[in-house]
Amino acid sequence: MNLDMSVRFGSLELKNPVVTASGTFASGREFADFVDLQRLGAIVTKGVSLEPWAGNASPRIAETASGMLNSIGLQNPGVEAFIAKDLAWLSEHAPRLPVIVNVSGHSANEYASVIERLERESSVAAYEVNISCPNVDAGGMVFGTSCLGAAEVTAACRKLTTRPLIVKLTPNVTDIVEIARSVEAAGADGVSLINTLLGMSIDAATRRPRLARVVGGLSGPAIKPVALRMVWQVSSALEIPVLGMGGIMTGEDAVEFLLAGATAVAVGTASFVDPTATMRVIDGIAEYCHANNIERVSDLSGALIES
Amino acid sequence: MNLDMSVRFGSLELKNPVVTASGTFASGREFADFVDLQRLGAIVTKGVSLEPWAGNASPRIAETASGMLNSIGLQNPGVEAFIAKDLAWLSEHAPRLPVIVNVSGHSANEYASVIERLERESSVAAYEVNISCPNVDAGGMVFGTSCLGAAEVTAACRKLTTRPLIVKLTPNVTDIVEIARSVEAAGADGVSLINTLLGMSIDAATRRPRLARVVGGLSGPAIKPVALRMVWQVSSALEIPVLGMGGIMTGEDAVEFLLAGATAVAVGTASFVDPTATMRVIDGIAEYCHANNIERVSDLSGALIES
Amino acid sequence: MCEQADTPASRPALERVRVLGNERIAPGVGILTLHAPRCASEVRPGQFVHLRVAEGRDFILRRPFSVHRAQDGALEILYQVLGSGTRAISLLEREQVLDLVGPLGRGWSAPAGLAHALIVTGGLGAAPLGMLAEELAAAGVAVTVAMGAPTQERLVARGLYEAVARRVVLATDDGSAGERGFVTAPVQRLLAEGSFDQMYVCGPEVMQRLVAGMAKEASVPCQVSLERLMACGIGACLSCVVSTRDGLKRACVEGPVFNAEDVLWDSSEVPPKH
Amino acid sequence: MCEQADTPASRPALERVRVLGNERIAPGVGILTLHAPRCASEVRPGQFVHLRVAEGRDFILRRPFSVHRAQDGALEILYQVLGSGTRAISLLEREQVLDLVGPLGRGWSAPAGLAHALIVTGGLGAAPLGMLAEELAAAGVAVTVAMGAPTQERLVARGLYEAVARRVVLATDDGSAGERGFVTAPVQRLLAEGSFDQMYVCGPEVMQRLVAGMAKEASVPCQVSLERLMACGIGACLSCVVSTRDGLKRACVEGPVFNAEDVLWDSSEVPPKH
Ligand SMILES: Cc1cc2nc3c(=O)[nH]c(=O)nc-3n(C[C@H](O)[C@H](O)[C@H](O)COP(=O)(O)OP(=O)(O)OC[C@H]3O[C@@H](n4cnc5c(N)ncnc54)[C@H](O)[C@@H]3O)c2cc1C
Ligand SMILES: Cc1cc2nc3c(=O)[nH]c(=O)nc-3n(C[C@H](O)[C@H](O)[C@H](O)COP(=O)(O)OP(=O)(O)OC[C@H]3O[C@@H](n4cnc5c(N)ncnc54)[C@H](O)[C@@H]3O)c2cc1C
Ligand SMILES: Cc1cc2nc3c(=O)[nH]c(=O)nc-3n(C[C@H](O)[C@H](O)[C@H](O)COP(=O)(O)O)c2cc1C
Ligand SMILES: Cc1cc2nc3c(=O)[nH]c(=O)nc-3n(C[C@H](O)[C@H](O)[C@H](O)COP(=O)(O)O)c2cc1C
Ligand code: FES
Ligand code: FES
Repeated sequence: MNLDMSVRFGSLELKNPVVTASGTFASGREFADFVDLQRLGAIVTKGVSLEPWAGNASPRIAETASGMLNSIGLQNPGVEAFIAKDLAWLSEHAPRLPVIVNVSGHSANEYASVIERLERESSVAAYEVNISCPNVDAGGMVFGTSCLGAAEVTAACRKLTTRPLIVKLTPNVTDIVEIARSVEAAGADGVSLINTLLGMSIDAATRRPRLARVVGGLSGPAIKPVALRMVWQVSSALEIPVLGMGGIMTGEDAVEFLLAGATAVAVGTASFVDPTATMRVIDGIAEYCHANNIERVSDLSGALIES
Repeated sequence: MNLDMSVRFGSLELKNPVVTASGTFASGREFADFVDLQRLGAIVTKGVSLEPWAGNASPRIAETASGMLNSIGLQNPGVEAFIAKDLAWLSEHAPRLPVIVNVSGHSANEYASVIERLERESSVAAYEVNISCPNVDAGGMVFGTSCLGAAEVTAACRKLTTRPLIVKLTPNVTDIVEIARSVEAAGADGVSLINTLLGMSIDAATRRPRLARVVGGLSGPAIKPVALRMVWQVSSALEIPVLGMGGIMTGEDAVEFLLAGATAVAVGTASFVDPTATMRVIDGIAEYCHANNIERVSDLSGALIES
Repeated sequence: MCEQADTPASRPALERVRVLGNERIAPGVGILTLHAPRCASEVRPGQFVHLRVAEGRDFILRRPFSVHRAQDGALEILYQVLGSGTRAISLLEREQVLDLVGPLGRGWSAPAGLAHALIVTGGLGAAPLGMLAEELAAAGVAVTVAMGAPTQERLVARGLYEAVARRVVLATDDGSAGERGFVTAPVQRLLAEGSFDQMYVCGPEVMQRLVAGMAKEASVPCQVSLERLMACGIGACLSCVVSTRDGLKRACVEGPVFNAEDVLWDSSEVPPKH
Repeated sequence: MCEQADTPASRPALERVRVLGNERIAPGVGILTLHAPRCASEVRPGQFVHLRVAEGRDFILRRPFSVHRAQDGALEILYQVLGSGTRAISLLEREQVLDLVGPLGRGWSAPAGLAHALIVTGGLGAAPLGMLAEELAAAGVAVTVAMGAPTQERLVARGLYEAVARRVVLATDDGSAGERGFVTAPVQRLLAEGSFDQMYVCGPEVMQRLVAGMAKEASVPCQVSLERLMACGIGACLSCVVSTRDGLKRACVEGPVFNAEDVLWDSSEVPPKH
């Protein structure tokens, strides 16, 4: 049987549905010793802002039950350095790998300015607009928790590009469908679900929070049930495709997200445990398809039997 | 050193801060073979409604990474049967154990009617009003996700009783502090945090949801970071005490909740893994206090060092 | 004899147990033998234990297993590898220590004056009936057994039944032992021929339902043992409910053994298949 | 010699490794020996490995450990039991298989013409300096070592240093070996007496900072090895940053070894204490 792994995420053609989760894969270079980057469906870069951001104080991570907290705070060298170093490196070393740039900002204008600058770069395939980072004070999650804020950022970015615009949503909301609908209405071509859950960890021995910033974002297998639920809710309600993520460690996890309605999936925290995780997930999806006589991976999307 | 384990939860005197999480301990009888019920700070009963509720279809549970989903749906025999069987049994077998009755309803009126009926029973120490169950269609979480709804139920119950009224909140909201403030303003004597996170599990092999009702409530260690964060946020903002819960498996976990600001803690899912979990948690808190020269457990509440 | 099973004399306890042996007896099927003196001395046929497969966080829930046999302080559990928990069980080695809660649930019961019992097993359904067959035979009850399985080698515990039963009838899906097909066909014939006072059935739920239907037609009282997903195993969480004529019953305390005629098969749900 | 450490010739890899030995050498301290042929042949002094302590879900994150020694395909890791991961490591048995990512990071570097090096260790800080001391000595560099620890038995790897160093000076908090007090006192004296071309320091961050200050006063170039919480270990997650004069640097790739004068001690954070 010939297995067709390709998926269409809106107008984006991906050779398989597996991409990297922003912030967990840098811009690929660090993983080049472990994975064949060009086997990825796409790379989603770490968050890029207009100016350099210093991120938060240390400690920035903490381990939790089947998960981890991070409060990196979107440390990044700014869009110019990103283009000069990361984008250039990717163009040279993985020319056939679609690059989805994850975009951060403190205001709708800042998001828009990053995109404006990236529009001049031919090697960008799409944008993922992060309105959901729990680790920065202004911007970040603030936009993602209100329909108005979410729509405002989306619309500002939409004006500037015809490239696929994916908006990354936060799970820390009462009604994820409502937020997703508002970014769809504002012109998004897809949504990414989920960013991290806001959490906290305490060291009883020292009586201190484990993170310098006290709270941080929870990722990993612990959050998979919440992620699957939101992917299912949103993909049932929206027309635009969903990029699903949250705790994907294996091919089977990825299949669950596809069944729930995701068109493609992102692997995040798993790459820390196992730097080859993205490859294992791709292989695992293929194995599942072979074992279950599925000829096109895209047939899995939304194929949950609910009766 | 003499260790004082007692805590005051509002006007409620508890001999120690460890209570059972509603729905995980029935009304105590089932655990009598494993624990000395009277060693508990209090028992929080399973949810009780005015009429009998049948609950949801099976399967009702699924295991997840460091957690579990449930969609029991508040199956219970109604308040009359609860009084005749459970409350009577408790009065006979654990007469010195404070009984906190967890109350459910489809409408503010129904909640109020349950309390009205229970006011005639002298063995009830307090109420925990569950406006946060994700597993019922009307009522339940619907009230807990809006300030108005939450305040409405709280006020309706408040009118009928001078007993301590604890309102149990759902974590599935954008702003937990806002909801907590509204129930405080409506007369609550305390809040319980957190009920389960709304989640979903899929069996890739059968392509079906693992729960008959598709979605259910996530509990266990997986959710501890979210629970700690909410306890910290709410206890920092409110005057009334917080009953903290979510993934407590050990005494150290319990201490973390106290440090975050909880006045007392509830043990839930842990009792399924280990029916003696509540006793282990009590002992573990005492050990922690001895090792750290703490003479009064109540001194731990909110003693997180944040500098 | 096992009348007492009706009202279990023993109370469940949390018991640390040690692995005495773990043998593969068929593809994906093994026998785990545990040193569990308290439980072994208290358990009644048809009761189960709730096993903690491993410490740590890999398994939040225990796994329920019927006791296949119990003697001299040892419990035998017949298990089939289905998912992560049973895979971990298959890797347990001698001397490893784990814990269980048990004995749990309501087991099989024998009516006064029972003379001839028909035991029907399907696949791993042979597990919870082993102790019963031995006890009935020891008490002088005539036991006939009908066993079904996909293949000859999956007719687990066949030796035990052949040792104690007056007659053992076999059926396999592939005809590799006994007649080809489901166990329901020989059961139908046995019911037509014999005169049984009581039937005991365990296996896939659909098989139990069909056999229960035959029992009803033949007016033979019938007990079945139902599997449900279980969190607590002790009656507190309501995850394991079975629909009966008297409303919802908890399989972990009011079951797993039920009188077949009480079960509302239509609305009861099977655990997810693999 | 170890100039190459500056620009590691080797690339990291994911390697399945086997436990060759696991010995307790002091209270709460052990040596884990791993069969890790690839990493052992590539690793340079001061580099580390990122160890997966156990499969399953108990540990989402790997644990970073310096390589203490490497020879004949075997890696030695000197570890102190602090939390759940190191406790699990202390229970590893011969023949168990786990995996690591390594070798990682930038190790110690030796300036051209290095004649006399001063190595300063505090507690487990003795671990990452073992290979260095051996290589320096083998290359004919004179090595002086100042070791500090709470007690005599916590002066781990003392034998190694005594075997290769020209001189070893000891300090313990309780005076059970060498002089009583912190290692900073003998270091101060050594700096006053001797003429060192290079200092290498590892131990608690506060000790490293103090010793780095002394090095600066004495105008001796000084390298330190810093610990940070690490998720990926390969430069991707930015969890391990160190504040330096050139901005934030990742301890896992631009460290763990830094030139002391580049480190902005005031703003760098120590991992949570136990
Ligand atoms: C009263 C009772 C007695 C049983 N006796 C036996 C026996 O003697 N031999 C035997 O091989 N099996 C028996 N089972 C079934 C056994 O419990 C499951 O096969 C086992 O729990 C599967 O665990 P897993 O981790 O391998 O599967 P997974 O699918 O990974 O488990 C996930 C979750 O589903 C539950 N689960 C999955 N399948 C079942 C099932 N069929 N029944 C109940 N829970 C399930 C697990 O306990 C766990 O909570 C019995 C079940 C019950 C309720
Ligand atoms: C580059 C490097 C080299 C190291 N070399 C050694 C060595 O040779 N010998 C040795 O005994 N220890 C060494 N450590 C420290 C070692 O990594 C920690 O002691 C260990 O990770 C603690 O794990 P745990 O699970 O026991 O502690 P827990 O506190 O349960 O761990 C929780 C989390 O915190 C992290 N963590 C806790 N303490 C530290 C720490 N001091 N440094 C980094 N992460 C920490 C863990 O990795 C884990 O992610 C080194 C650390 C680094 C960064
Ligand atoms: C260390 C770390 C850094 C992250 N940085 C970003 C980021 O820069 N932008 C973003 O949109 N999401 C970021 N995320 C969120 C992930 O992309 C992903 O949404 C989340 O971790 C859930 O997936 P996982 O459970 O597979 O990790 C980060 C996550 C982690 C763990
Ligand atoms: C099986 C099950 C049933 C529950 N039933 C109730 C209930 O009836 N009323 C209620 O307020 N909370 C109910 N809960 C929520 C718990 O009381 C608790 O808030 C939650 O499980 C988090 O704590 P834990 O992680 O310690 O289990 C239930 C939880 C579980 C797992
Ligand atoms: S398993 Fe909890 S009630 Fe039966
Ligand atoms: S540990 Fe990830 S960048 Fe250093």
